Amino acid sequence: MSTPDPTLSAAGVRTITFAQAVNEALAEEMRRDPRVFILGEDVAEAGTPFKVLSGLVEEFGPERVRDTPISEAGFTGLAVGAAMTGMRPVVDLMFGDFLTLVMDQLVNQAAKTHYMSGGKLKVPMVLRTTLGATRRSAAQHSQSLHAWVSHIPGLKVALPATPLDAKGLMKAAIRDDNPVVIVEDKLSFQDKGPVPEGDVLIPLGQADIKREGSDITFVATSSMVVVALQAAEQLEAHGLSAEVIDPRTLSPLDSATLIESAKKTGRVVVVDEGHQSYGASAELAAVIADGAFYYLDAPVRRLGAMDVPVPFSPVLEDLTVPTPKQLTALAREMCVPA
Amino acid sequence: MSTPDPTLSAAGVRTITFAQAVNEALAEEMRRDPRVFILGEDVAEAGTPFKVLSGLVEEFGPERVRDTPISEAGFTGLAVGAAMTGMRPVVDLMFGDFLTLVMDQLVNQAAKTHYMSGGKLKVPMVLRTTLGATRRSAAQHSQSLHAWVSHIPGLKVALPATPLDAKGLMKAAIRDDNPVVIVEDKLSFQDKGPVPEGDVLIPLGQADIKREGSDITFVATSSMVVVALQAAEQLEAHGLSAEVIDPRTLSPLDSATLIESAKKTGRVVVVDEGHQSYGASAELAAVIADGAFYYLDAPVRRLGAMDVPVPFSPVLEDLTVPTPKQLTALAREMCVPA
Amino acid sequence: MTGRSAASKSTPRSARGKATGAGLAADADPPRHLQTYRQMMRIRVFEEHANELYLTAKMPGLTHMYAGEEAVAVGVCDALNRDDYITSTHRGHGHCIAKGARLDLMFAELLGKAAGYNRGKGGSMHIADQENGNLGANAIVGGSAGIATGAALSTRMRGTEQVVVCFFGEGALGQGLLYEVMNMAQLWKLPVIYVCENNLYNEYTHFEEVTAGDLLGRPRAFGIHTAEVDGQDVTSVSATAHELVERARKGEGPSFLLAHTYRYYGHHVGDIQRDYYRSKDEESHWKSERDPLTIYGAWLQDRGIATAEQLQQVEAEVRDEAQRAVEYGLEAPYPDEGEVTLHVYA
Amino acid sequence: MTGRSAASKSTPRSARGKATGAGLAADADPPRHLQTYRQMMRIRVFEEHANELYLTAKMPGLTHMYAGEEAVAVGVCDALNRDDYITSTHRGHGHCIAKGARLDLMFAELLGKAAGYNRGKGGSMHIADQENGNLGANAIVGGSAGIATGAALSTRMRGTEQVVVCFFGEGALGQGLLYEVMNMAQLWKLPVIYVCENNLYNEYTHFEEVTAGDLLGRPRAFGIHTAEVDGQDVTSVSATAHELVERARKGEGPSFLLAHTYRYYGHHVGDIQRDYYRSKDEESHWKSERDPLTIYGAWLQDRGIATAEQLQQVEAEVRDEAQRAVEYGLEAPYPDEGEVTLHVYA
Ligand SMILES: Cc1ncc(C[n+]2csc(CCOP(=O)(O)OP(=O)(O)O)c2C)c(N)n1
Ligand SMILES: Cc1ncc(C[n+]2csc(CCOP(=O)(O)OP(=O)(O)O)c2C)c(N)n1
Ligand SMILES: [Mg+2]
Ligand SMILES: [Mg+2]
Repeated sequence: MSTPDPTLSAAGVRTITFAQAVNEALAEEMRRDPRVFILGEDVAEAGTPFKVLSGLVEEFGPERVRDTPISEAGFTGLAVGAAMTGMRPVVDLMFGDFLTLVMDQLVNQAAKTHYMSGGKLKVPMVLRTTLGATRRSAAQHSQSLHAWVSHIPGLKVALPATPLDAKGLMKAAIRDDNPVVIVEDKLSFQDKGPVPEGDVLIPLGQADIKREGSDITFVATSSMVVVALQAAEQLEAHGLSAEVIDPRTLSPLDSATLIESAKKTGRVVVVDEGHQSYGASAELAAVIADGAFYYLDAPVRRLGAMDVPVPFSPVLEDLTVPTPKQLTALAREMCVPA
Repeated sequence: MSTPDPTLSAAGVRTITFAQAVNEALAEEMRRDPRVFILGEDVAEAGTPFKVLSGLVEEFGPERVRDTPISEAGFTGLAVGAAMTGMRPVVDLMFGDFLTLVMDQLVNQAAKTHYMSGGKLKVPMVLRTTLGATRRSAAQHSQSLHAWVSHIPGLKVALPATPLDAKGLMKAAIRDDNPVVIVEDKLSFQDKGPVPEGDVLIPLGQADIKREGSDITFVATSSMVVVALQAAEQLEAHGLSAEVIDPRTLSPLDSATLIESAKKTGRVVVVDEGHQSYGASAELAAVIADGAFYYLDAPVRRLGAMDVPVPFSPVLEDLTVPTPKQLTALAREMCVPA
Repeated sequence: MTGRSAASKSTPRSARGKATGAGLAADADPPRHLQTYRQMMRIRVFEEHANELYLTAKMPGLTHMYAGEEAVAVGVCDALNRDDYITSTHRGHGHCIAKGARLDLMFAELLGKAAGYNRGKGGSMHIADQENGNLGANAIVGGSAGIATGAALSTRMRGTEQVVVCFFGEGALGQGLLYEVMNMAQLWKLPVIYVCENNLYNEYTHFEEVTAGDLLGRPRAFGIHTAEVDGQDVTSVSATAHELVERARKGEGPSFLLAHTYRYYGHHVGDIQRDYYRSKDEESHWKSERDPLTIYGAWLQDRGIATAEQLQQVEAEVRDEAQRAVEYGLEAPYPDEGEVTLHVYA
Repeated sequence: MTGRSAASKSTPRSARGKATGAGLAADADPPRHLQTYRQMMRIRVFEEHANELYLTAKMPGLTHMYAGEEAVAVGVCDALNRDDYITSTHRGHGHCIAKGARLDLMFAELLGKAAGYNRGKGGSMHIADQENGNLGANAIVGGSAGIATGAALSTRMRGTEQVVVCFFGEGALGQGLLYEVMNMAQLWKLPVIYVCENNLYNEYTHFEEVTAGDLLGRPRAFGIHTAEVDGQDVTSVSATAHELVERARKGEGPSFLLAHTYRYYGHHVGDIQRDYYRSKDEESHWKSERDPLTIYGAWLQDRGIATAEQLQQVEAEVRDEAQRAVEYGLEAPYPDEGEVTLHVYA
C-alpha cells in the first residue's frame, strides 16, 4: 500500500483528527457488535483526559463506556475474563507508562491463554494506550514502551501514525480474536488527515509506504513517521530521495516490505521513539540487516529516544527525541559516497 | 578478560555450584556491610524453593533475611524506599516471570529516581531473579524477560553464566549505587565451576571471552553460553574455530569487545534465551551489524527462543530453546564460502 | 482429535447440567450424596496417582496436590451449574474434577499428551476445561482474580444467570490485584464468589507470619458479604455455597467464602522434607481427625444415607477409573512437533 | 551550584529541626501558630502563582494544585521532625512546602530550571527535597506507598527514631500496591503513617462512583490503627498527627489517617470547565464555609493568639516572598544541554 491511497479520493472522505478517527472507529464497532465495550479511568463523562472518547457514553451508556477505579491491573484483568467469556472489551490505559502496572494481566494472562489452553480459550481484547515525549510530562508520563509488548508472542501490537491508520487499525484490532495493544502518540491526537466514513479495515501485519524514494529508506514508527516525512522533504533540497516506510504493526511485522525497500535503496535508518537500546528499532534494524545484507551500502542505523529517563525541563526533553534535523544529517552522512 | 582466568589457579579456588556462588557472594557482602539485607518469599528458613539462600537466615537472622508475603510489587517497592534511605536491599524475585508484577516499582520508581531527583536520591538495590525454560514449568514459569529491563535507562542488567560470574557480578551489583537486575538461569544452579574464596568483583560492563576462535563469533548470554561452548566444540570436528563471547551485562553493554570479535571473525551468531523477536538478541545483533559492517562476511544471525509461549509438553518445550545442534548447523551453513 | 473420542469411553461420568436447589445436608437423596462422595474420592485418588507418577519419574515437572482439601472444591461446585464458571490455581486438580472434568484427559494433560485438556500445552498449572466452565488453573498466585471478576461482568453484560467462583489460596491475599477487583465486583454487584482456601501455608511459610489482621476484614472493607466454613465438612461448604450462589444469581452481588482446610502432601510433589515448616503431629492430626472423606463418610452412615459397603464400592470404582485413566494418559501420544507453533494466535 | 546560594537570600524560612511535642491546639505559643498560618498561606499563594504561570504560558506542562487542602499537609508536617520522611503525590506542592521547602527553588523546578530542587529534571510531579526529608512527589497514583513503607523499614533497620508519612489521594485506594504494603507495615510494626487526602474526586470522577464500602475498613482489615479528621481544620489535623507520629516513634506501628478535604482548582491547571463533574455550588460552599485559612485565622483570633492585622501581615510577607520566588524561577537559567545524560546512573 502506498500513499496517496485511492480510497482517500472517494466520496465520504473527510478531514478529521486522529482523536476523531479513534472515536469513530470505536463508535462504529460498538454499533456493529454489542459485545464491544470500553473500560478505563474517566472514559465516560470525561471522555478521557485527552477527550478522545467524548460522546461515546452519551450514545452507548455507562455500562458500555465504563468508568473504573484507578486500578489498571484490575480492570485489565477484568477485560481478560470478559474476553474469555464472550465479550470484546477495549481497555483504555491512560498513559503508556502504566503498562508497568498491567504486564502480568497482559503478558502472563491475555497473551498466553489461547496457547496454554491448547486453542480452546481466546482473548479478543484491545488495550489502547499512548507513547511519546515532549509534552513536558516528565519521566513517568512520557515513555514509549511498545518494545516490551512486541516481545511477547500472543500479543499483536499496532502503532497508528495517521488518522486513517488510527481508524483502520482500531477496527481491525477490535475484530481480531487476539489481544491487541494499540499505542497512540499522545501528541498526535489533534493531527488531521483524510479518513473515509464507515468501514476502513487495515490488516494487522501490513506495512505502509508513506512516501516513495530511491536513495535511502527511513523505517519510522508512530510519532516518528512525521519526523521521517519532514526529513525526506528536507533531503529533497539536497537532491536525495528518501522512502518512508511505516510498519504500522510491530507484531505481526511485515518484514518483507521493509527488506524489499532496503534492497532497493541500500541504505536504511530506523526511527522509533522508544529508548534506542533494546528498543523496537533494534529488531527492525536486525531484521533488515540480515534480510538485505547483500544489498546494503552502509550499516543500518538507528535513531531512538536517548537512553535517559525523560527529563522535565523542555531544553533537555527536546534533546531526547529524534528530530527531522538529526535524521537529515544522518541520511546525508550515509549517502556520501564512501 | 579471557578464560582460563589466572585468578582461578590461585590458592583458595574451590569448585562450587552456581547456587553456592550466589550464596557466598551474598554472605560475604552481608558480613562486610550491615546495610545489605535480603527480602522475598520463602527466603529465610526455606532458603528459596531453589535452596540458593540456604543457611543465610541462620547467620544473619530473620531481619536481614526477611520472608515477605506474596506481594512482589509491594516488597520491591519497599526495597526502593529502603535503598533511598540508606539501606542496600537485595530483592529475591522467585521467577523471572514475576517481573510482570514489579515493573512499576522497578521501572517507574527505582530506575528513574536518581535522574528525576537531579542526582540527589539514589537507589542502590539488587533484584535477583531467573530465566530459562526446559524445566517443564509451562508458560508462566519459564520466561526469559531480560530484554524488558535492559531497555530501561537507569537499570543495570547482569546475566551470569558461570559460578564465578555469579559471585563476581552479584558482589559488584551489591556495591553499585544503582538498581541492578541480576537474572540467573534457574537450570544452572547445580552447575559447578571454579570460584575463589573472598572478594571477586566483576565490573558491570565487561564482556568475557569464554573461548577464543577465529572463524565465527558466538555472542551468547546466560544459559546459552554453555550451548555456544558445546557448539564450538562440535565445530572443531568440522575444522571450524568458534569464539564465544559472553557480554555478562546487557546494560551497560561492552559493545567494543563484541564488535572487535566480529571484525576478527567476520561472522556472528547471537544466541539468547529470550524470545527472538524484540529480544536482547536484536540489540546485540544491531550493534554488531552496525559496528562491524565493513568486516562482515555474512549477515549477523540470531538464535533466540521461539516466539511462542513456553509449552508444557516436553516434546514441544525442547523445540523452543536453541540447542548446540541448531547452532552448529547454522554456523556451518554460514561458514560455507558463498 | 481422535485422542479425545478414544478417551471418551474410559470415564462415563458426565457433568450434571444444573445444581440442585439447596445444600447437601438439606437433601436425603442417596444418589446425589454418593456422587458427591465419589467426586471427593476421585480427587483423592487422582492425587495419589499424580504423586506416584512424579515419584516414578513418569510425569514431567512438579505438581501441587489438592488432597485434604477435597470438601472445598466439591462442596462449592455442588452449588454450580455446568455453565457457571470457575477459575482455579496452581493447586487446581480438585477444582477441575469438582467442576466435572474427566480423569483421563486430565492425566493426559499432566503428562503433556495431545489428548490432554490443553493438548499438553498447559500442564497441571494451566489445566482448563471450557466445556464445564473451568476457565483454567493459573500459575500466578492471585492471577485469576481479574479473570473471574471479568467473567462475572461478562455474564451480567450478556444477560445470563451464570455465576463465577474464583478459587485461591490464602497466600493470594498478598496480591494487590485481589483488592482492586473486589472493589469493582462490589461496585458493580457482580456475581462472583471469592473462595479463599486457607490451608495454613504459603509454600513453606505459615500464613500468620505474612498476613496481618483479619482475613475476612479484607472483603468486608469493600462491603462484600462474607462467610466462613469448615472446609473439611462438605455439607457445610455446600450449604454456604448454595446461599452465596443464590445471592449472586439474584443480582445481590459478590461474596467471599473463607474455608479452613489443609493440604496433605507437600507444597508440591517435590516437597518431601517438611519438618522445618510444619510438624508431623500437625499433619497427622488433620489426616486422622479432620479428613473430609472420613467426616463425610461417617455423616452419610450416621444418617443411613449410605452404608460402609456402598462407600467402599464407590472407592473401588474410582480406583478402577483412575487406574484406567492413568494408563490412558501414559499411552496417549505426545503432540506432533508442528503443534509448537499452533495456537499462538487465534 | 551557584543558583542555590543566590537563591538562599530570598526565603528566610529555615525548617524547624524538631517538632513540638503536642498538637497546635494544645499550644498558645503565637510564633508557632503564625508560622503554621504562614505555611498554609505559602501553599495558597504558591498555587495562585502556579496557576498564573500556566495561564500566561510561562510554565511548561500541567500541574496539579493543592489549594484548599493546605491544612492537611501543614497539620501533618507540624508533627514531623526535619529528618522524618514524607512521600508525596502528583498534587505535591503542599507537602513539599509543609515539609520545609523553599518557594524559589520550587518555582525553579516547576519552570525546568537548573536551580530547581531536581535541577529541572523532575518538574512539579517529581519534586523532591531530600534535605528536608521529602523523598519526592510521584506521578504514579499510589506509586510511593512502597517507597514510604520501605523508608519506614529502613529507619527500623538503621535504628533511628525517624517516622515516615505517606501522602496520597483517595484515588490511590484503587491501587493494589497500597494493600500489599499496608500488610507488611502492620506485620513488621513499621513507623509509617498513611495519610489519605479525600478531596472527593479521582480526576473527573466522584470517588463514591469508584470506591466500594468503607474507606477506613481497608487499613482496619490489616489491623492498622485508623483516625479520621476534618482536613480543613489544621488544629485537628495537627492534634491527630501528633498522636499517630508518637505511636509510630514508640514502635507501636503504622496508622492510617483519613482527612476530608477539597481541592479548589481543577484536577490540574487545564481543568477549567468542571460543570460536568462537580457543581459551582459545591465549589463555593467549600471555599466560603470550609476554607482552611479562614477557619484557622478565625480560630487564632477567637483565642487572641493573633490579630487580623498580624495575619494580614503574614499574608503580605508571603505574597512578597512568593513574588520574589517566582521572579527568581523565571530568571534562573535552564540546565546546560550536557545535563541530559547526567544522573542516569549514580
Ligand atoms: C505471583 C506469584 N508469586 C509467587 C509464586 C510462587 N508460589 C507458587 S504457590 C505459592 C504459595 C501459594 O500459597 P497459597 O496461595 O496459600 O496457595 P496454596 O499453595 O497453599 O494452595 C507461591 C509463593 C507464584 N506462583 N506466583
Ligand atoms: C497509576 C496511575 N493511574 C492513573 C493516573 C492518572 N491520574 C493522575 S491523578 C489521577 C487521580 C488521582 O486521584 P486522587 O488519588 O484522589 O488524587 P487527587 O488528584 O484527587 O489529589 C489519575 C487517575 C496516574 N497518574 N497513575
Ligand atoms: Mg495456602
Ligand atoms: Mg482525590
